Amino acid sequence: MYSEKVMQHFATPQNVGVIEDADGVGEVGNPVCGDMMTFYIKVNNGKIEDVKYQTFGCVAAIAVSSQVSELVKGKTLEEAKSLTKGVVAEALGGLPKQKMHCSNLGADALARAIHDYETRTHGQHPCPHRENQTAGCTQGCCDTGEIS
Amino acid sequence: MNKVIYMDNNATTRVAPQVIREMLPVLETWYGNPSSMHGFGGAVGKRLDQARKQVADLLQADPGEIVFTSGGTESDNTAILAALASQPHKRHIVTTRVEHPAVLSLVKDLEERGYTVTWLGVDRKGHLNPDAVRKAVRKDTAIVSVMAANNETGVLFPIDKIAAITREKDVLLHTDAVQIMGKLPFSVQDIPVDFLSLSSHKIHGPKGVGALYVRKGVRFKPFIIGGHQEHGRRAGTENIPGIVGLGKACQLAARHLDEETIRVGKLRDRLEEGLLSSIDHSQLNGDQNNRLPNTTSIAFEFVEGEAILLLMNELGICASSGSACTSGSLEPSHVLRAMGIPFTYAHGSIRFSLSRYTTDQEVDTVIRELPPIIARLRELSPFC
Amino acid sequence: MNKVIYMDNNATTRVAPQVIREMLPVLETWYGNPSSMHGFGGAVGKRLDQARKQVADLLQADPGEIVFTSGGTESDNTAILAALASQPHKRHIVTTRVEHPAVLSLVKDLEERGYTVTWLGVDRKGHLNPDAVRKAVRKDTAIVSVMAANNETGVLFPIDKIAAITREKDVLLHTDAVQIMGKLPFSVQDIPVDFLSLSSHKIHGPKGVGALYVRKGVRFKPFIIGGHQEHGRRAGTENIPGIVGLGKACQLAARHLDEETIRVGKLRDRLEEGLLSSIDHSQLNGDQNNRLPNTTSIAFEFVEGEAILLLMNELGICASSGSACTSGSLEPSHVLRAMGIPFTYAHGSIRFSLSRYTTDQEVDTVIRELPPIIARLRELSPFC
Ligand SMILES: Cc1ncc(COP(=O)(O)O)c(C=O)c1O
Ligand SMILES: Cc1ncc(COP(=O)(O)O)c(C=O)c1O
Ligand code: FES
Ligand code: FES
Repeated sequence: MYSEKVMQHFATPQNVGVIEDADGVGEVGNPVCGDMMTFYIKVNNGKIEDVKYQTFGCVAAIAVSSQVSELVKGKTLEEAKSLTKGVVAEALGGLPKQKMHCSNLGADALARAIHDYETRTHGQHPCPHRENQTAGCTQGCCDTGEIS
Repeated sequence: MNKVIYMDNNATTRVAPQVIREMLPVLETWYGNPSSMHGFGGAVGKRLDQARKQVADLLQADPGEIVFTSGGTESDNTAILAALASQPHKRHIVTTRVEHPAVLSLVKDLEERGYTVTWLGVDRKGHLNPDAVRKAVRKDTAIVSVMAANNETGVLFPIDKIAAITREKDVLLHTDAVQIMGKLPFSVQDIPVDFLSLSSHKIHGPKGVGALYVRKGVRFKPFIIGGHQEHGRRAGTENIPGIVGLGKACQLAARHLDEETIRVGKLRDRLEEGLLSSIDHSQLNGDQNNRLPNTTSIAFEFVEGEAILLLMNELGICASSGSACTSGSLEPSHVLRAMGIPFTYAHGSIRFSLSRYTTDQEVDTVIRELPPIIARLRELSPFC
Repeated sequence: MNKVIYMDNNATTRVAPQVIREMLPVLETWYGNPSSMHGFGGAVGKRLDQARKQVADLLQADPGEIVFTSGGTESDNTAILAALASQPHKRHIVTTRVEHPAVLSLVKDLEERGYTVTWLGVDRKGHLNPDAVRKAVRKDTAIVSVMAANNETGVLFPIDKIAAITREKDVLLHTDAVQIMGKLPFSVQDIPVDFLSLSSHKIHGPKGVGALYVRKGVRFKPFIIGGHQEHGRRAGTENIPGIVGLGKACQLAARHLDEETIRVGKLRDRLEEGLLSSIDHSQLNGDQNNRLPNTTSIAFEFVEGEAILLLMNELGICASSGSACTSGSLEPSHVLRAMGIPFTYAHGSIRFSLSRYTTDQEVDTVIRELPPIIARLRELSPFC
């Protein structure tokens, strides 16, 4: 059912854990299946210097979090922001159809961690969905906690 | 694949060697059609009769009350649809929220097609209160369908009490007895159900065959329509090797019942105690008493069932989360949800289901191997 | 029982030894449930995929278009009911008077339940005129169900022409291809049917398993409802040994097709000529051309089929009168009646159906033994 790459990440997940003094923390829960994922990032010079995560989820979710952590470690925030679920799934050698949503979990949790970092450092972060920095998010993502 | 420790016997079982031995002659040599006029077909008909008697004997039924089907699902579908077709003016169904999909999905479909359904719930221990059946039954109730034992938790339902109620109220009663067969005795003389479903591959028989008990005198309408097989109650050339295998499996089930119930029950208890005592934040799903002797469903908090299964799989240990046919779907088991198990527990639930082939050593291995698996996964978990 | 001369292959066939060889590992060792999460179940899933491909290959279909069932009857029921369920506003069915009971009885039942049916007849040679289909199809026709080859006479129906008509009129077409499979080529690429039924035990596979081809894009509704097996199109734990056997049988059928069609066809012709030439007042039922290579239905005037069968049976010769599943009933075959065969002939009709296991010697024996049997019975007959 799962690709070799998925099984490899699942068997030996990379970068597991918590960063106590993280610069950004992002948590997502999956309403479909009830699974949870938390990402921690340490940022230095606009780059993700360190990344860790915890996952309460299926095999795909565990592999996705491990894969995401590998993909973004050492990357700039801009590079990390462009990470999509498609890229994650592809890096994993594909995911079963009914598990594609699990790859959202990884990209979303990371996006939230970056969002958290930006909110902390700039107060008002440069949201792509805002007309200007005083208007609300047109997507409603910050207000509802959903990042699309 | 290395040696397998198979603890997924509620999903399907190993076919008993004696069963295969019985099937081979009808596969290899006696391939005739029992409906044929010639003696070569007739010889096959005798084997069909014998299997019917073997199935009937396990239930203390009359051979004429046994209809062979393609499995538990077809039996379930047939019973419910027959009850509806033979009483077209009655459009109310009573069933539970924890039935197998073979009943659950069918009844949901019927609900969409305009039938009224009363869905009975269970309590935190998985028990069904028979009084709920009494309250639910109406003048226009066509059938009450309640399983004898739940496939995920092993919890038993009070079919005897429910049968007394449906008798009194003159309503048809179907029981999905797929999981109780071969694990605990069930006699249709003691418990007057009108329909009873069983499945061969759950009792060390081959897959793709089952039976439906239809009490004598109960009106019936066939589900699969065509030729006159099964006395006009189920069309299609009979699955002779499967039926012969099922017959033998029933005979063996009756023989092994006492001895295995006790031995398997002890093994299951040892497994359960071993795991619950060595793994923190674990709990039993469902009542500890009043359940099948071979089944235990244990919830490991903070971890996810699929991940546990795959790590166990690497050690050759086979078990399941939820029922086999819903695994692959994302939602936690409808049975555990109906019991009100919180989701952090429901997600990490594993069902171990043993059989007469399970050994002491296998239980030892699982007790030894599971704690480090859970610990490893908990390291990943944001809840810990 | 002594040596059997089996000429009843349209009723059921000998299971090929290669098929049994393929089934044994999944009976004995690989008993897992393909829906399970563990690798032990997954290994079984691979065999299921392989069998699906083997069946698809025989039809030149895509594996995703194959749904496994419990046999030809279930496939027939499923196709027709799926077409009706997915087009609830269309309440007209077109079929023939000479279908197998798996279609005939179902459609009669549907007629009683309020559907309108156009019953197409055949001519004296058993032929169906495709123009009759064109005339019968209406705006509210949900499905046309026409068999590819008749089980009693072997006569072929012009499915290619009918498919052209149903395509043009945008009506669903089902064909019961149970008898044509393995005897003549049939490609769903050449003949665009929407549903096609086949049965394992007619092509040297095991009993109790079959398949339904459902063309990609055709709307479908499952007949047996429950778990998610068969991509949600047929619930119930899969009959793995049966399916694996059917897969192998399809592979062998494709391999043997050319060679056996010719050899078996010649044997059949020799048998037919031998009997017709040595027995007075005998005639062929159905067209001599345009039929299956293995089947001959011969009417012996003034005698009764059952009596012939029983005397043949004493010599170990197996054949049939009518179809297997209507034997035991007293009426002469509905197929021969629909063809307008006079009753003195219809009653004395015997179907010989050969297979790739039929030998020259067996044909010789039947040619030698049958004339005295007929003579003996005619001595008793008031008509002679
Ligand atoms: C309680 C129960 N009912 C019905 C079924 C369906 O039986 P089958 O798989 O033979 O269709 C099962 C098992 O799958 C079951 O556990
Ligand atoms: C033409 C035809 N259709 C359907 C069937 C039914 O198939 P099964 O016996 O596998 O249900 C048969 C044989 O019995 C047949 O000859
Ligand atoms: S199923 Fe929930 S994260 Fe994969
Ligand atoms: S992403 Fe932050 S406001 Fe829209």
